[in-house]
Amino acid sequence: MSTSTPAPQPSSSGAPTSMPPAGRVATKDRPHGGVGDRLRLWWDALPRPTQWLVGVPFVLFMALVPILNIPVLTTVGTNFGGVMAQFGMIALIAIGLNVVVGQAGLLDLGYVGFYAIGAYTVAILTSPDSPWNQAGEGHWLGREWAWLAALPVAIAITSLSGLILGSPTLRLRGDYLAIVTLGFGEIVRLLADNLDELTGGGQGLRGVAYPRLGVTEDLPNGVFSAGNAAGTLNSGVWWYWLSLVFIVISLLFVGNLERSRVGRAWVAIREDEDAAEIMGVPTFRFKLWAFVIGASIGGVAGALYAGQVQFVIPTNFNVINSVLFLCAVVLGGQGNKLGVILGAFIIVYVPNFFLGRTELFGIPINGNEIASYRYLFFGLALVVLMIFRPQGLIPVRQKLLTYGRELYVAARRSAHVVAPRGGSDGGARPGTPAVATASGGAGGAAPVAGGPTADGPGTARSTTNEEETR
Amino acid sequence: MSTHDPGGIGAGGEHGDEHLAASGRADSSRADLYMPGAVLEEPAIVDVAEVRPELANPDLVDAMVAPDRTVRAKVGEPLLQMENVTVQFGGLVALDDVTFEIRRGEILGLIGPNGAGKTTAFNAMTGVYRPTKGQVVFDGTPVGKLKRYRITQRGIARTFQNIRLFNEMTALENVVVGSDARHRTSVPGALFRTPRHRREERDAIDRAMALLEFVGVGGRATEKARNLSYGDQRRLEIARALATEPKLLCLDEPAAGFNPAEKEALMDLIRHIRDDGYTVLLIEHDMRLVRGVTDRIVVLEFGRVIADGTPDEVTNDPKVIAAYLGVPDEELAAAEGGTGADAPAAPTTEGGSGDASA
Amino acid sequence: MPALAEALVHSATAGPLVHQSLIDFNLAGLGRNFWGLTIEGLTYGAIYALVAVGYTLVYGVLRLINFAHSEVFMLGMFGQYATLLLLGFYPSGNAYDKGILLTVLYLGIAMLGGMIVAGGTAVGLERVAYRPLRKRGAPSLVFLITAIGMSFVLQEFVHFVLPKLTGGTLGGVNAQQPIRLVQPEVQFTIGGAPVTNVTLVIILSALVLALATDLFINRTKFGRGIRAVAQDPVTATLMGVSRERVIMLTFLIGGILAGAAALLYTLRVPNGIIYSGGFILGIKAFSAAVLGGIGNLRGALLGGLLLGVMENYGQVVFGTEWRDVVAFVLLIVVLMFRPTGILGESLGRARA
Amino acid sequence: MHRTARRASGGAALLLAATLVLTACGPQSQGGGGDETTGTSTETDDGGSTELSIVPSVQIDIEGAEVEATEGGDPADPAGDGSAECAEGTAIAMAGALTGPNAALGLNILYGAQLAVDEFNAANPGCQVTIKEFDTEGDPQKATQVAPQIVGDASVLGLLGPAFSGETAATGDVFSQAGLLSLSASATNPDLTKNGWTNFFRGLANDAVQGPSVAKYLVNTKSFGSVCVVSDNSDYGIGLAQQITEGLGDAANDECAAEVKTGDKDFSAAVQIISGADADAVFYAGYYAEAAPFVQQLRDGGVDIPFVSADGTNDPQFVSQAGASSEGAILSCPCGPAPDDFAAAYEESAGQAPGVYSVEGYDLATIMLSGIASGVADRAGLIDYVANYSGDGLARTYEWDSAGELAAALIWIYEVQ
Repeated sequence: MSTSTPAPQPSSSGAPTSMPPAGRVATKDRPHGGVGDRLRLWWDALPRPTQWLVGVPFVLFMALVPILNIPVLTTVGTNFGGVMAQFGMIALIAIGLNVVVGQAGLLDLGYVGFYAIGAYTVAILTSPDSPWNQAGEGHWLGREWAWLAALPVAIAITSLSGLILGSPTLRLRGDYLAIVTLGFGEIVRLLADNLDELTGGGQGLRGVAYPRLGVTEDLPNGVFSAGNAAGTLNSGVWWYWLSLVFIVISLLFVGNLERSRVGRAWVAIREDEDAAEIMGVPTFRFKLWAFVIGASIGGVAGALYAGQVQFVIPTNFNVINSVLFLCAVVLGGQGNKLGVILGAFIIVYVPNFFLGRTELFGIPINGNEIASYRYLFFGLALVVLMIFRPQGLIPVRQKLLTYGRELYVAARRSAHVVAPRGGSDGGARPGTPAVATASGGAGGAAPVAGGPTADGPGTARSTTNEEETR
Repeated sequence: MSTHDPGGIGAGGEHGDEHLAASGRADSSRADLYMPGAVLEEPAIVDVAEVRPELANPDLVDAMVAPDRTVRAKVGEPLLQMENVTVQFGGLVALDDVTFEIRRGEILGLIGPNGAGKTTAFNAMTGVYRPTKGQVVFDGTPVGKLKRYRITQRGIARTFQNIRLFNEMTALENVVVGSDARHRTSVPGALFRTPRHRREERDAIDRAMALLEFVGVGGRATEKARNLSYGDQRRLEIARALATEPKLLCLDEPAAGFNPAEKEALMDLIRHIRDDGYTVLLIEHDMRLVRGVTDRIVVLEFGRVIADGTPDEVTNDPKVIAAYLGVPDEELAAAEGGTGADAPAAPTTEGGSGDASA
Repeated sequence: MPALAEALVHSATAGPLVHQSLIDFNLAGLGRNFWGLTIEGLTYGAIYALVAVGYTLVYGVLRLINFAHSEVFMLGMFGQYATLLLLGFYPSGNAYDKGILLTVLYLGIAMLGGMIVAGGTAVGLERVAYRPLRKRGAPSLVFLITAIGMSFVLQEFVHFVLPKLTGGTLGGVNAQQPIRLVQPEVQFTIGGAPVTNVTLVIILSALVLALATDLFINRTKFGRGIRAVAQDPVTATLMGVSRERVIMLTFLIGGILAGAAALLYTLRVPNGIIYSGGFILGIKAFSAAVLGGIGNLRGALLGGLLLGVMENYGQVVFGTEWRDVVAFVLLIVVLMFRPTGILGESLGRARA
Repeated sequence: MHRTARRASGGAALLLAATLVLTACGPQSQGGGGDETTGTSTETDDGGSTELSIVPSVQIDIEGAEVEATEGGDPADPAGDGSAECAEGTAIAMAGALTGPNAALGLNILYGAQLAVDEFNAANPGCQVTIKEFDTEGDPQKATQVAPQIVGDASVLGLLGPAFSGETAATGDVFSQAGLLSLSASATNPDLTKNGWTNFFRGLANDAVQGPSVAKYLVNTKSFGSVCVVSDNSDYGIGLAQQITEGLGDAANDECAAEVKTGDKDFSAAVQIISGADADAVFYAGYYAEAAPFVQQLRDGGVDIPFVSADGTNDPQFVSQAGASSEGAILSCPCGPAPDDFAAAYEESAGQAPGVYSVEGYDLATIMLSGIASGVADRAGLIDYVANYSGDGLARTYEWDSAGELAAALIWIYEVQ
C-alpha cells in the first residue's frame, strides 16, 4: 500500500516502467505553450548590458503608465492611478502567494489573513480609533513617519503569524492544508470583527497614517494623502509608485531565493516531497520559510492598503479575496513571478476597465452593466482557461541556479545548430529508452554503450525542435 | 484518484506500510500543483567540451566526483550494520531479526524473491521506517530517530525503484538539489547572496556537471528531467544520489526495464562508482547482474536472512536455490521490474495488513 | 495546534486594553441550555453531514475538492422552492397547515424537486467543467480553480440571469420570500429542551438518507464500483468497472443529498434561499468532511454532527459571534492530532 | 407570482405522479389574493387572512417622550414650479455600492434619487439634470479610486453619497478638498461629522440620536425592565447597539446580549440565549435581511416577548419575509412614513418596492435639485444652499447644524399590525 501514490492521470502509473508515463507523453506532444519560455530563453541569451537596456526602460514605462493617459487603456469610471495602486498591492500579494503556492506547492486558501494582519497592524498602531494608537502629535511614532515606522512592525508581525500558522499546520499535506489555511484566513477576519475594542470590529479603524511627503500649500497632507485627488499625479499614482518599489525589492529578494538552495528545495518539495526529504532537503524548515516569506510580503501589501485607504474593516478580508488572489496566481502562470503580476493586473484591471465606459472602439456598450456581471465572466474565463491553458497565461520554468547561465545559453545555441539538420528525421519521440544516451565530449568517463557525441541526439530532439522553430 | 503506483518510496508493493500510504497520497497531490502543460521544450544538447573543457579529462571528472568526506570506518570495516532489525506492520512481520553488515568499499547485493523484505530493509536503513526492534548503526553511530534528511546528510543516499526525479527541474538542477544536502546556505544567505552562498553555488554547478558527465548525461544537463529518456533518468537518479556525497550509496533495482546492453553499461558504472571510493548497496532481481558486479550478497526470504556470502557461495546455497526454485532469472526480473505483475499484488497485501492509518 | 488557540485566547484576554468581556466563558449558559443546544446542533449537523457527503464522495473518487458543491446545494434550495411554486404554494412569511399527511407529501415532492435540480447541476458540472480536465489529465489545482470558477458562474447565474429568465420570480439580490409548509411546534421535550416537528423531520430524514447512502455504497453493485474506483481506478477499470459512470454516479449522489439537505435547511431557515446562501454552509460542510476524514462516508456524517453540535456549544460559551471561529479552531485542533481526520481518509477501504 | 392552473399542473406533471395533480390543485384553489410586497396574507386552511403592514404609531423626542405629530409638513416636491433654468449638462453624482454584496442599499438610494431627478426633468424643460452613477461596491479602496473621477467631472455639482460610513471616511478628504457637496443618505457613524469637513451633511439622524430616544421610549413608555440587545456586525448595527445599550442603562440585559453576523440566516444560539433569559423585549440593531429570519426563529423558538428594531428593519421586506412572526414588532425610524403615492411612483420607476433609504435618496436629491432650480451653478454654491436649507421632505424636516448633522431629529415609532 505504501506504493499507492495517486497520480493525477490514471494512465500514468499503469504503463510499464520502461515507457515514460502516458500522461506525460501527452503533455509533451503539445509543442505550444512555450511563449513565456521562449521569452525567457531569449532574455537569458542576451548579454547583461542589453538586459539592462531593455529592463530599465520597461520598468520605467510601467511606472509611467498611469500618467501617460493612454486612450483606451485608461479607465473611465475609476481613477486610473487608484486602479494601478490597487494593482500594485495585488501584484505584491501575488508575488508572495506565488512563493507559497507556485514555488513550494503549498495550497494556501487563507492568504488574505496575512494581508489583513499587515493592514491591521498598521491601523492599530496609527489609527486614532485604536486603543494602541502610537501615531499623531505627542505620541511615540509622531505624525510624519508613523506609517513608515509601522511598516517593519507589520512585516515582523505577519512573519510571526506565518510562523504561528505554519509550524503546527505544515505537517498536513495537500487538501488538509488548504482547508486549515482557509480556516485561518476566516479566523483572522472574525477576530478583526469580534475583538471590537482593539480593531473597531465592524466599524473598522479610521484615519490610518500614511507617509506625509511632498507637503505643499495645495496639499497640506502630502502627495500620499487621499486629498491629493486632482490631476494626473494624484495619490493613487504615488501609491502605485511606492508599491512598485516594494515589488522590485521583493522580486529581487524572491529571485535571489529562487536561484538558490532555497528555491530548489521549494521546487523539489513541490515535485515530490518525500523524495526531496530523502535527498537531504529539510522539507519542514523550507516549507515554513516559504510560509514566512509569503506572509511577510502579504504584510507589506496589507500595510500599503491600510495607508492608502486609511481605513480598514473586516469585510475587505473575506475568503473571496483569498480565492481571487489564488486566481491571480494561477491565471498568470504559477511559479512564474512575471506571470503572477500579469494575473494580478488582469484581476484588478479588467472589471475597472468596463466600469463607466459607454463606448469601446466606437461601439456603444453599457460598461456598468458589463462590470456588474464581472464575476460571471470571471468564473467563465477561469473555467475556459483551465480547460485550454491550465498552465496559465505566461508559464515559465523557474531558473533555480545562481550560475550556470552559460550552460543554458550553450544548449540554446546548439539547438539552433541541430534543429535544421534533424528536421527531416522526425520518427523517434524523445523519451523512448531505445534512444541512445547522450554523452558529451567527455568520452571515456562515461561507460555507456552507444551514444555518439553532440550531434547524435539530433534524432531524439528533432521533432520538438522542428516544431519549435516553426 | 489513487492510482496504484508501483513502487513508491516504500517500493515494491511488498508490505502494507500504512503511514506512508496517507502521506504519499497527499504528497502527490502536492506534486500535481505543478502545471504539466507548462512544457518547456528546451533546446537540447550542451556541448560540454566547449562549455567546460576541463571535463573532457576523465581522470579529472573522477577526481571531482570522488567523495570528499571523512568516513570513520576503514576500507573493509563495517560501514552499516543491521542489528537484529525487526519491522512490523500491524500483524505483518516484514523484517524478522535481520542482521547483516555492509563493509566500506564493497558492492553488496541484497536479493530475494518478491516480497522478501528487501525494500523494507532498505527503507529501515534510510529512515523511512523505524525498526520495531533492533537498530541500524551507520558509521559507528545508531541511526535511531534521525529525520530522513539528517540520515542523508550523515551519508546514506539512495535511488528509487520507480524513478522519482524532480520532473520539472533540469538534470543539472536535480543534481544540485542533491549537493544541497551538503550546503549550509539558508534563507538569509540566499536573500543577500553572501559569499558562502556564491561559493556553494559555483561549486555545486561544477560538481554537478562533473557528476552528469560521470554517469553519462552531461550533454543533457539543461534538459528537464521528465524529458530525458528512461535510461538517462536512471543515470540521473544515481548522479543525484552521488551529489549528496554519500558514504553509502543504495541503488534500488537500478536496472529495472533495461535491456542487456544497458545493463552491461550500468554494471560498468556501478563498478566505476565503487572504484571512485563509494560503498554501494544494490538491490536487484537480475541474478546475473548481481553476480557480475557484487563482492558479497545477502539473500532475504520472508523477512529473514537466509544466506550471506560471496556471489559464488550464495548462488550455490541450496536454500537460495530453493527460494528461486524453478524460476529462471530472466522471468523473475521481468516480473519484478515490469509493473504489470506488481500492481494487482499490492492491494491484496494491503488489505491483509489492516487499516490502521496512524 | 495549541499555539494558535493559545494565541487566540491570549490576544483576546491578555492585552491590557482588552476587557475579558470580549470572550466570556459562559459555561453556565451551556449548562442551562445543554439539551436544547445539543438538539439544535444535531439539526444543523445533520444538514452539514448531508452536504459533506457530496464533498467526501467526490474527493474519495477524484481527489478533488469540489468547491462548487456549495452552489449545488444553493441551486437545490431554488429547486425545491420552484417546485413548491409550481405546486401552487404562495410565498408569504406564514406557514401553511395542510395536515400531516399532505404536508409530508408536499415536502416529499419538494425534496424530489430539490434533488432533481441539485443532482442535475452536480452531474452537469461534472460534464461541463471536470470531464474535459480529466480527459487532459490536469493536476488537482487546476480542478480546484475550475471548481472555484464554476462556483462564481453558478452564483452569478442565480444572482443576475435567473431573475431575467423567470421574470423576477426566482433569484436576484434579495432572499426569496419564504414558503413555509411546517410551523415549528414543540412535540416533546428532552431534558427540558423542546423538540419541534421541524427538528424531528430534519434529523429523521437525514438519518434515513445517510443510512440509505451507506447501504448503497456498501451493499450494491454501484457502491462497490464507487469504492473500487476510489481505491484503485486502474485496477477497477481492468475489472470492468466503468470509471466514467462511477464518477457521474458519485456526483449524482452528492447532488441528490445536497438537494435533500437544501429542503431540510429551508425548513429550518425559510429565509435562506439566496444566491449567496450556499457559500458559508459549503465551507462548513467541507470542514465537516475533513474533520471526519475526507473520502470517508461515515466520517462525513460524524464530522457534520460533531461540527454542528460543537459550534452550537461554542457560540454559547464564547458568544454568538465566535461561532465560526469555534468551528475552524475545532477543525485545526482535530487535524493537529489526527492529520487525516477523526476516522481517517479512505472511501476505498471496505469500511467506507 | 403567477399561479395559474396550467402552471401548477404542468409542474406536477413534471414531477410525474398523476395523482399528485389532484393534490396539487388543493393549495392552488386556496391561494386567495394577496398583495405580494407591502402586506402579507396569512393563509391557512381554515381560511382567514390578515394583512400586516408597518403602521406609524407615535413620534418621540430625544427623551423618549411622545410628541404630538405635527400635521401639515409640506414635503418638498422635486418638480418645483417648473421654471428652473440651468446649464446644459448639469449633473449630480451618486456614489455607493451598486454592484456586489452590498448593492441593495446603494440601489435603493439611487432609485430614490433617480425618481426625484425624473420628476424634476419632466417638470422643468429648461433644466435637464443627469444623475451620474459611481459604483464603489461598498469597498473603501474602490471608493478611493472612484472619488477622483467624481471630483474630476466638472459637470457634477453635488454628490449624493457615499453610502457607507467606511467609504465616506476613506474619501472624505477628497471631497472636502475639492469643495464638493457630499450629502449622505445612509452613513450613520457619529464620528463622520467630527472631521471638520464643511461639505459633508447627512440626511438622517446618526446613531447617537436614534439610540437614546428609542431606549428612553422603551424604558419609560413601554416600561421594559430588561431588554436583550442583539446587533449585527455592520457599522450601523454596532453603532446603534452601543447607543441603545447606553440609553437603556440598567434595563439592558447583559446576559442575553448577542452579536450576529450580517448574512447569517440562522440565529438558533441567540434564540436559545434569549429564551433562557428572563427579558421583557428584544432589540435588534441591524437590517431586515437578518431581522426577518431572526424574529421568525424567535417566535418559532417560543419567545413571545416584543421585538423592537430600528430603521434598518423598517422595510416592507421585513414583514413579507417574516410573515405573522413580525406582528406586533415595534420599529423605530428617524424617517417619516413614506406616502403611498411615493411608493407607487417608486415602484413604477424602479421596478421594486422602496426599501431602506429610498426615501432619503429621494429627499436629498430633491434638495439638490431645488438648489439647482434656485440658480445655483457651482459646487460652492450648492454647499451653501444645503447648509442654509430648511424644509420638509417626505421623511422628515431637513435642517442642518454647522457640523452637518440634522438639527432636529425626531424619531417615529411604527408598529407592525
